[in-house]
Formats: sequence, C-alpha cells, structure tokens
Amino acid sequence: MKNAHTLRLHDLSVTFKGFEGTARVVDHASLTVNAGELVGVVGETGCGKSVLMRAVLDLLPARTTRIDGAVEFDGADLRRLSRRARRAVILAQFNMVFQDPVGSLNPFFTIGQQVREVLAQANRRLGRHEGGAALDQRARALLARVQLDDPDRVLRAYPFQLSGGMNQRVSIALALSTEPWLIVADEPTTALDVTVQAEILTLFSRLVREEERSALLITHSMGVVRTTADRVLVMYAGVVVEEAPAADLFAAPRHPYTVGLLDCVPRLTGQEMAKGIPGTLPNYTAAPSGCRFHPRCPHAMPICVQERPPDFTVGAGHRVACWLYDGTR
Amino acid sequence: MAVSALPVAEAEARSTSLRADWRRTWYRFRHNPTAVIGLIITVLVILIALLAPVISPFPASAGNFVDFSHMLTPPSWPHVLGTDNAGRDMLTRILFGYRISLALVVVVLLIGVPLGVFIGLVAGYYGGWVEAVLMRFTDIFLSVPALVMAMAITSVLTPNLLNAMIAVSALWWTWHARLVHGITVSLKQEDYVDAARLMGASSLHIMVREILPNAMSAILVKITLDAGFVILIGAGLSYLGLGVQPPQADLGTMVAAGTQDLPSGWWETVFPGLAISLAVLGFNLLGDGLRDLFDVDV
Amino acid sequence: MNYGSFLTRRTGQAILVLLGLSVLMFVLARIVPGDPGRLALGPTATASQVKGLDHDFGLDQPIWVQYAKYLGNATHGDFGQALLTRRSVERDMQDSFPATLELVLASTILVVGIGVPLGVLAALNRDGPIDAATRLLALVGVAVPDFLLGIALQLIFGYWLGVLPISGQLDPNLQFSTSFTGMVLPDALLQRNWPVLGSAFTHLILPAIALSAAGLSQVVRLLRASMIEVLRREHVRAMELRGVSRMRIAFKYALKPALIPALTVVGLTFASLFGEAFLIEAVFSWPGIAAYGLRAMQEKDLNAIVGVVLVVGLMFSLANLAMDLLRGYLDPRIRLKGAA
Amino acid sequence: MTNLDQLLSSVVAGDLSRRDFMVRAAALGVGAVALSQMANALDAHAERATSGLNTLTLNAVQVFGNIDPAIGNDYTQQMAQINFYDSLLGATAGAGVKPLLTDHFSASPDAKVFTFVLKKGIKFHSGTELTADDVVYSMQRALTIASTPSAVWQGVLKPAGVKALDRYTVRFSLEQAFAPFPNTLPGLYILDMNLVSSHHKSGKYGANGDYGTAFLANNEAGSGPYTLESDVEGSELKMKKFPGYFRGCHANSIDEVRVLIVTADATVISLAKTGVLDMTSQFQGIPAYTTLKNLGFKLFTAPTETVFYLKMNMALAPTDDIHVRRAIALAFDYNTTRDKLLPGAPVNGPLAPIFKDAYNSSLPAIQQNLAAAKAELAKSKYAGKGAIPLTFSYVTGSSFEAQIGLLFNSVMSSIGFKVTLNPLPWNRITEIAAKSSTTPNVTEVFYGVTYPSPDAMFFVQYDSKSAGTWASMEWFNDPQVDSMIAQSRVTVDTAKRNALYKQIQARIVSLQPDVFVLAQLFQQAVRPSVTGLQYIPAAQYQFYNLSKS
Repeated sequence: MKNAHTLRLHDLSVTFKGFEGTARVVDHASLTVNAGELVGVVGETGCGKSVLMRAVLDLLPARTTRIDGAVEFDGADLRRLSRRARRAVILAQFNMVFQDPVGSLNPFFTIGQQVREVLAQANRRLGRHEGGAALDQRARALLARVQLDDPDRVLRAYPFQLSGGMNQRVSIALALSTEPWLIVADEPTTALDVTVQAEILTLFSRLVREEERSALLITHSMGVVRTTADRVLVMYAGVVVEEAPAADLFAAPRHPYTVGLLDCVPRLTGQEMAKGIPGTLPNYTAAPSGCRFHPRCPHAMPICVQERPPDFTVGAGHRVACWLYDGTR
Repeated sequence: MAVSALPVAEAEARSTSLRADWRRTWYRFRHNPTAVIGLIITVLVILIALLAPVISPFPASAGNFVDFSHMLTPPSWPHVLGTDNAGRDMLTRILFGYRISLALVVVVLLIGVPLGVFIGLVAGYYGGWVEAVLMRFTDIFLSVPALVMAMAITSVLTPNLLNAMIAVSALWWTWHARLVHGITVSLKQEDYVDAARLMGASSLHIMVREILPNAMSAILVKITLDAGFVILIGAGLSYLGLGVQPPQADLGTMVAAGTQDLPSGWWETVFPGLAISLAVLGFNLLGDGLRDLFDVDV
Repeated sequence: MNYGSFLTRRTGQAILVLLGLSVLMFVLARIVPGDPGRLALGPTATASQVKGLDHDFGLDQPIWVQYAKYLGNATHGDFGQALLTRRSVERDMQDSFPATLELVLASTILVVGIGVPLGVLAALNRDGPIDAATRLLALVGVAVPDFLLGIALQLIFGYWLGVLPISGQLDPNLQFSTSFTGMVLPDALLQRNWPVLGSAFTHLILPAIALSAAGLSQVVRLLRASMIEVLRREHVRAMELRGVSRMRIAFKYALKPALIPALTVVGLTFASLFGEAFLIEAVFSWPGIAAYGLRAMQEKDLNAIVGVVLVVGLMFSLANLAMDLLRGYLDPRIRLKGAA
Repeated sequence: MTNLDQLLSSVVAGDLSRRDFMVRAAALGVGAVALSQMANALDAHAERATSGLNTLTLNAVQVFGNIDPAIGNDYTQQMAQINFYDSLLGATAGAGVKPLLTDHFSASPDAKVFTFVLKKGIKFHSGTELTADDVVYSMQRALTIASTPSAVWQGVLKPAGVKALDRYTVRFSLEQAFAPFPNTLPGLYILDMNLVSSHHKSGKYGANGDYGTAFLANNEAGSGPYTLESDVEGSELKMKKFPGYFRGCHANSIDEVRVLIVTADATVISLAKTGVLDMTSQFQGIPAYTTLKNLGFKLFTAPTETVFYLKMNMALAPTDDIHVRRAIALAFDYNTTRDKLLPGAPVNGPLAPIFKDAYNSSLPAIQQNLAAAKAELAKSKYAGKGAIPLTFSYVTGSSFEAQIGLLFNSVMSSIGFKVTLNPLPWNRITEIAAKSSTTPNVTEVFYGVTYPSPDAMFFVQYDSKSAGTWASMEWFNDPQVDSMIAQSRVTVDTAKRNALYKQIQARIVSLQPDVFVLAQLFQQAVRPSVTGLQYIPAAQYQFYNLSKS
C-alpha cells in the first residue's frame, strides 16, 4: 500500500463558548482511520459529526472553540504541533468534500480560475514549476478523473451555471488535486437531487478505492454508509455511541439509538413507514446527565441517568456505549 | 377554527419569544462595552443639556453679557476653556450649546420619523402605483447629499434654527420611509399578516398592530444613529452660516465664529468641536450597540 | 431580465429622479418671497430697471413656462445667468467644477486605497490590535465633524508645524492654466510642470484627508463586516483547505464577493463627498463648485443654487448608477443571468 | 532718470556686466559705502527685474467676474475699470472731481445742460483717437443696458440727450435739473466705440445687437494707464502699463500689476513671507495686519467717506419715537467699538469729514452718556411699561458685526430694552428693507458713495423718494430735508450747494435717524517700497498713482 498512514482521534472533545453558556458538542470521541479504509460517521443533523471533522481539519474558529484530546497522525499528536506545522500536515495529507457543492465554490470566479489556483498552490508546495498550458492540461485531466465530459466548458463556467452534481464532481476533483491520503466527505450528497446522489456516491467510493485513499464519510443517512463504508461510527449528541464493521452494524445493531436510526430508513420492500425515534436532540448547554440518549431511550435504566456508559466490546471491532451491554450486570 | 386560533397562538409565541429576546438582549448589552459607554455618554449629554443653567460656571455668558476687555482669554482659571471674542465663558456656552443640538434632534425626529414610518408603511403595504409614486418621490430627496439638500432649503427660506429644523425634517422622513418600506414588504408575506387579513382586520390595523411592532427595533436603532447624524448636519449648517444664528449658544456656530480667530484663539474652535464629537460619538456607540443587540440592518 | 434591460431600467430611474429633483429645486427657488432683480441691481436702481431685469430673466412669466424653458435650456447645459456674478451659471460651474472633482477623486482614492486594505486586514485580524486600531479610526471618522478635522489639520500642519499649505489649490505665486482634464494635478503631470505638480499635491493633502475621513471609516466598517461574513463562507474554508494562503484568499477570492456589496457604499461615499465638499471647501478656501454653491446659497443666487444642486444630484445619480452597473458587471450572477 | 538709474537699468537689461558697473559707478564718483549699499540695491533690483518689469503684486478677496463698465462696479470690477479706462472727470481725494479727459466743461444755470470739451490726441489702447463719439456711445450704451452703474442717470438722462457737437465736444441735456451731474461722471468709463462695435453680436439691443456685452465681459476697450494682459478667472488678473498713455508715466511707475484672488489671511501672510506680495486688499483681518507689520510691511490707513450707521426704522415702534432713538444713540458704546472692534474715525453726523468742503464741523461730537440716555428714554411714550422690545439686524458671517450686535444687546438691555439679535445674509437684508413693516428697528449698515458728491450720501439715504432700499432703512421722511436736497440738485454754484449740504446734515442730526458710529478706516498693508498711496472715494486702486522702488 502506497500510503500506509493512520489517523487516530483519542478522547476528542469540542466545546463552544456562547452567550448562553458553554456547549460540549463533541464529547470524548475516539476514532481510527487506517490506510485504505472508508469509514462512515452517521448521526442526525446536529449530532456533532461535522464539528468532529472540522476539529480534525482545523477549520473551527479558534476564538470560541476549545478542543481537548488528541488527534494522532501516525502516532504524532497534531494538536501539539504549531499551527503552521499542523496546517502543513493537514494540507499534505487531508482534504475535504463539502456538503454544499455551490457554496463551497466561489461564485465570483470560474471553475477554471479556482481549479488552476488550487493546482498552482499544490505545484508550489511540491516545488513543481509549470507554465499555464501545463496547468490547463492538468486541470482538464483532473476534471476528466471525476468523469466530467466537457472539461473545457466546465472550466469556463461559473459555479451557478453548472448543475449541483457537476459542481460536486468539481469539488471532488479539487479535493483530489492535493493528492491527499484522507478525504473527508461531509454529507456530499445531501444537497443533490436524489437521482444524482447515487452517481456521486459511486464515483466517490470508486475513486477512493481505485486510488487507494482513505476516506471519512459523514452522513445522516444509514442508506449511504451501508453501500459504501467499511466501518461505521454512530454518533448521538456529540458522543460516539456505536462502532462496527458496516456489515455487522446493519446485521446486528446494538445501541437503541442505532436501532432507531435504522428504523428511520424507509424500506422499499416493507409496507410500514419508519417508526422513528420520539423526541429531539438535547440542548448542548444543558446536556442530559449520564448517557446523553437516556431521555429518548425506550430502555433507559436508573444508571443511564447517573453515569456515562463506557464502550463495551460486543464483537470483533464492534463496540457500543450502552449500559445494556454491561457484562458485569 | 384553525384559522381563528392561529393569530392568538402566534401572538403568544411572539410575546414569549419577545420576553426571552429582551433577557438575552440585556445580557448582551451588559457585555457590550461600547454600547455601555455609548449609553453613559448619551445620558451625560442629555443631563448636561437639561441642567446647563445649574451647572454652568458663568450662566450670564449664555445671555446678554459681553466683556470685550476679556475677549479671547486662553484656557485658565476661572475660564477653564477660555473665553470667546466677546469675552464670554466658553465652557458655559458649550454646556448651553447641547440644548440646541438636542432640540434640533428632538424636533427633527418628532417630525421626520412618524412621517417617514407612515409613508414607508403605506408604500410597502399597498404596493403598486402607491408604492411607485411614494418611493420615487423619496428617491428624489435622496438624490442629493442630505447636507446639500438641507443647505439649499434653508438658504432659500431664511437661515435660522427654525428653518434648519424644517429643512432637516423635510429630508429625514425619507430614510425612515425607506427602512420601514423594506421591512413592510418583507413582513406582509408572513403568515400571521395573512391570517389577520383573512380574519377581516382592517389595513390600518394590520399596519399598526401587526407590521409596525416588528419594525420597532429597527426604527429604534435608526433613531439612535440618526441623533448623531442630525447633530452633525445641524453643526455643518451652522458652521456654514446657514443654520442656527448667534447669539444663541450653538456648537456649530461657535466653531464657525472661532475660525476667525485662528490660530491664536484655537480654543474657541476646538472645544465646541470636540463637544459635538462627544455627543455624536455617544449616539453612534449606543446605536451600534443596539444594532448588534437587535441584530437589525438599518 | 438580462443585463441590458437591467441597465436600461436603472438609467431610466436615474433620469426620472433627476427630473423630479429639477422640479423640486425649481419650485423651491421660485416660490420664495423676495426680489432677485432688486437684489442684483442694488439700492440705487429704479423700478423700471428692476422690471427690465425681471423681464430679461423671464421672472415675469408663469412658473410652468419658466420651468419648461429652464428644463429645455438645462438639457444643453444652460442653467441661466447667475444674478450676482452676471455670468452664465454654466460657465461659473465649468470653472469651478474641476477643482471639486479633483478633491473628490483624491479623497475617493484615499477612501478606497486605504479603506479596502484596512477593512480586509481588520477582518483577518479580528479582535486583534489592527482591528482595534481600525475600529478606533472608524469611530473618529464618524464622530468628528469633517470641518473640525479640517480645522484641526490646519492648526497642526499649517499653523503650528508649518509644513503644509492650508488654503487654496495652488501656490498663488505659480501660474498655471489647466489644459486637458481641467484639474490641476493631472494637467501638471501631463504638462510635466513639476513645481506646479508639487504645489498642487501639497495643497491637496490636508483637504483630501479631511474630506475622506468620514467615507473612509464607513468603507472600513462595511468592508470589515462584509469580509468577516465572506470569510465565514464555505468556499473560503474549502480554498484554505486546498492550500491557498489566507492572505491570497482574503485579497483575491474573498475580496471580490466582499467588495461587491461594498461598491454601493463606495458609490454613495463618492457621491456624498460632493456634499461634504461644501464644508471642506469652506474650511480650505478650495476654489470648487461647492464653494461657489455655498456663496450662491449665502447670497440666495437662485439660478446658481439650482444649477449647483442639479450638478451635485447628477454626480450623485451617476456615481450610484455607475456603481450599480459595475456591480452588475462584476457579479457574474447578475451579468450572466440578470438577477439583480 | 538719474545717471544711477540708467546704470542700474543697463545692468538689468544685460548691457553691462556687474564688474563693469562697479567700475563705472566708481567713475561717477560714488563713495565706497554708497557703493556697497548700491550693490545690495542692485541685487534687489535684479531680482525683481528677472522679467525686466517693475511688478506690483496685490491680492483681492473676490473674483473679477464681468468687467464690462456698463454691467457692474463693485470692488474688483471697479479696480479693473479704473485702470483700463478713463472718464471725463476724475475723482479727488477730497471727494470732489477734477478734469481728466476734458480740458474744461460748462453747466447751464438751470443745471440741465452740461457741455464738455475733450483733450485732443488721446489714444485708446487700439491706437484710435478718443473723440466725442466715443463718449456718446459709452453713455448711450450704459443707459440702454440699464444695469447698476447707470442707476444714477436713469430718469435724469435719456440716450437722445447725449450729443456730440463736434469731434471734441459733448453735450448732455438732462430731463431734469441735476447740479451734481459732473460728480457722477467719474463713473462713466469711455469705451473705444470702433473696437466694441466690431464685436457686436446678435442680441437684444436692436441695431446694436448685444452692444458688445459678450466681448467686454472679459476684455477691455479703454484708453487708461493699463491694459489687460491676462485674466485667469478665479485666480489671477494681470495688467500691463499702456505705453501710449496720455498722461505719460513717472519714475518707478508700475509696469505690471498682478492681482491674485486670495481671501484667506493665512495665504496672504505666506505670500508676503515669500516676498511675492507687495500690497494686500483692504479686507484682511486685524491679526493679519499685525503679522504683516512684523514682516516689515507698513500699514496704510486713511479715513474714508463710508460711514458705519445703525439705521433706526422711524416708521416702526418703538424707534418711531425720537426719544427712543436719541436714547439709543446716547447709550451706544462708541469707544469700545472703535478701540476693540472696528477701527474708524469719529463722526458727528451722516457725512464723513473727508468731504472737506461740505462737512459741517459745527455739529457737536457724539459720546456715550448712559445717564442722559436713561433720561431721554424716560421721556418717550414707551417708557414705564417694562422692557421695550427692539429688533437688531446685521450681516451674517462678519465677526465684528456680530460683536457690535452683542455689544449693542448688552448695553441696551441695561437701560431698559429687550433686544432680539437677528443676523441675516446680506440679500435677506435687501429684501426686508423693501417694506417699513419688515425693516428691523435697528440695522448695521455701511454706506459709501458711488460718485464723489455728498448728494450720493443724502439722496439715496434720506430723500423720501429713495425709500425701500437697504441704504434707506431709516424710512426717513422729512419734507424739509427733501426740499433741501431738491434745491441742492438745482444749485450749480458749488459754494452755495455746500452750504445747503451743511444745513441738511444739521437737520438730519436733529432727527437722529441713525446712530452715527464712525467713518470707516481704509487699511492696507504695503511694502515700504510702494509709495503714492492715497484714498480717493469711489476711485480706489488707481495703480497709475503708485510707485515702487
């Protein structure tokens, strides 16, 4: 394998300070991405999954955010590096596909201007010297990689002149332009028409697999991770409640929240509609004590209110943070 | 049933959210140092204006008193800010000067704001040709810088405090008309306005009871910011001899009168000028603070 | 709607507003009590002399006839005769306009040239020392009346330090006739007249600073706010993550979207400088159209007042129109789709 | 020219090297000390003569505008006209007239026909000879254009009444008797008819088209001591000596005049510092004059015919009561005004002492007397009913007028008046002067002559026919004064006329229509090298009279 790196988040917490008080939106989350692995992170909107990724990529506003815990890349804690050094690692190894394909492209510049800018910067970092023609060639090749048929037209166009799907292909291309080891995709298909969602997802996972990259796919859709991810983490209210190989998770979900989420996926085969989970995400400034899920949990026990559940291992690579699986009880 | 219940529920929801808003607002106000400083300065200026006859060291200097044997005394005890070219105490005249500045602000806003709000509401609510006519008319007044328009109007009438007030008021409604027009246009699409209309509420009722309250915070912020701007325009007019006339103790007039004695009699110009700046600063800080608090765009 | 019809509609609106302004000013100038003929001729004039002058100026005709004539003449630049200088208002304004334009352009350059980078830096350095200094500057610009700032600059640099001239446009000892632009500084450059260039430059410094302060603080505040807003956008994060430096993003990729809404304010600032010029030209004895207009207003020279206000209104409308069109041109979403 | 002057000139002209000069100067027998002084003088001479000309630079505080003599005659217009043109008679320092273009003139006993005989051989700048036809043309043109300068002739003279009897004789036949007519003639500037009529464009004056108004607005067509060299509107006007001037030229006369349009005192001072300015306008501030004195300028001051009046509206309560008017005049603080606020010479009535033959010196001097003022006020019908309201107006933007207003307010409120100060722009004052009901109780007004005759002071201010202008804000209406003025206008004999003028002054003073504050002082800062300054009413800035060494 050409890129044998590992990313490991260890007990990562993110706290926002606002006038209403402080809110811990990611609470002691741990996560590992191995080389060549496509890891899915699933949870409702607002569960902290995007914040987790932004913490890793150093995209959170420093003024109002506190990050605790470690972000280890090949064993070195990125959080302890200087901002400059951390940024160098992030630029070299990671990249991201954003949720809103139009919003993540600058509306005032053509695709070509933006692609060339990014490529030129990459060249500079790599000490490559290329003229305009070579850069154009590279830009066209990049777009071809994401199966955009008429690269010249796309390069001339402004983002608003392209469809959402095309924009997202451009985004993926831009994410690939730095040849990252890890691509973080934050809800890459949410803003797209249902018809193109599958195409983009297929393209994304194919590119990751073919080019032997690693990926973190953040989504609120169980359906999305089921088909693409090797391993899946389920988050609720800032907490990783369950982690398992994709097949295991869908075959045997353990955490009551995971079970509820799976019920939310409309089954094309079944007659009944999704049951769903009653209630809404809690207020982070006054997060529930103990297990953050307990107010909505159908199986809540007294201990769930009092104490935060540790991770219980329930199978190979399968852990769950729920008192139901406390072997000692 | 559902329809008739809706406005009540809406109103309740709005009033509770309004109360919560006020709590949040006060919290944020206390933690916004510039807004607090602005409030302090503003209150100070208003108090000075009210109490000028009591706190002035030489109240006679605001009246008929002249003393040409002590004209242009530099700042020194007992004339801490010096005397002017008729031997009158500068500090006293500055303290009294705030009275005229604030009187201008009050009159202009009392005339300009209700008029502008009314025109903005009507234009925004009725739309169509009413809107077109009213808003184009507004544009005409805004097609020339406010100062120039005020100068043109006062000069054609006769320059004095009253006409300056008339001229500035004649402009000021336009800003509020635009502001309220914009708010009205966006609010009249809201469900609760539709609901009130379906219930048969009169247009006047909808404008005054449904739309206006939602525009109040923006109007309040605008008024606060206006106060500073009106003081500046009034001072500019007076400086050019087109506004308040002596012997009234007006800050802009004092600056203008003082320029004839520059550079030796610098205090005659600089101190009234700084007094203007202080008042404008106070209103601006307060206005900015309120704008952040209410999160409105004016 | 495409860009062409956007352009047409906007121009139509501007013309309509200017027409309205001309009616407003004309009515205002004609309804006032007073006897302009008597005023111009002085105390020794006979009643028939006054009548004759009123007739010459058409003051004895119904007001709508006067307006129609006035408008007809005004469209080809004839604003009538100034009662006091006894010259055509047009020529008076032609003589004085370039000086004001020169001052206003210089101030605009200061406003944009300093305001834009400062606003960007303040946004990048949010809550840092540059930001704090910028905010302080902006407050001073808003709160200190520009005429006071002008007087303070005169006191400090003119009277006390004695390093810069404080009145006029040129050292009166120098002789210079403008040629191409009518403005001293550019014409001196074109004619390679270095002493005049130097003198014009030093004369321009203080009034331009005093005139630009308020606009500068406006632009800085606005640009800071819109830059902060843009810097929060996803495409900025995306670009940062793709290796483009923060400075390069700020001054290129974020500046354009931040600047486009600010253009309206730049236009308004440019236009309002023509208003503030009335104060600054008075302070610095600058021989511009504002000083001319001020004299007309103080002397109630109605033709001149109306002429000057219309010219200022025209500049105001042109500036706003130009900025709208420029914004439409710079924003590809408007240019290519016409969505205003 | 002296030998020394010749020497200096040839050095300047480049005929002689400086060393040659020294040698020749020594040969002329000039001593060593004088030689070194001369070397300095030479440097100065060389410096100013880089252009080879004796240049006088002064500032004016307003633009020249239209310099057509038939259009306007304000301060700068007059400055241009009096140097570009000549008139039949010139004004004298004693506020009278003397022959200029004429050798002699005669008046008919009924004061209706005036005949002037011109000097021969006088040349316009164009080279054409000045003849009676030019005089006729100039007067007819002024009467037809009927603007400010012709106001005094309107109703007195019709265009047809002006005739050239022969090449050098002009006759004015007036519609009515007007003995002071010759005194108005310094204001009739004689135009070069051929030159002007060659510039007639189409216009509203029938056969005369535009009467050359477009041309004369920015050009001159005169015979005067100076010609127009250049006029950069708004910044500078240059005049050049006319070599063919009929009165010739004197030693050290001014070759070239530069008038810079500069208002600000600060700029005037900096120009003086850099050595550019030789002479200021008469409108600089008192501190500027002080500064200029320290820079080595001398102050030229002269009392003028212009009197500073507080005009009291005799048709409006309470100033309709003579006791109120006398009380105000007695209470006013003349000394503070003259010492601190506005320099001037004391006057005893409506006429300034400069009219040396017509001035009535027997009238008592005026002084402040608060006790007498109170006593006088007690006699009035308004006394004893609380503070008496008075409105007081002056021109905005003038520092000393505001100060005088404040002083007036302060004094008058101490003796029982309640004063409302009402500063107004000048044009507004001219408007409210049109009606007695809108004219304030008291207004600060300067009034000087437009032609050098007491008639100009009396008729415009005190004749009931002149009511309704800013110059007659007293609404003075006295049949006795009216008849004396009328009589003076038909009295050809100068001595008799002056006697009448003295009676008029006494009568006016007895009615106390004004507070006669002071006769204005004319003030200019000038370099000591400039000599020949003289104040001539209605004819200031005759550069012909000046010298610069």
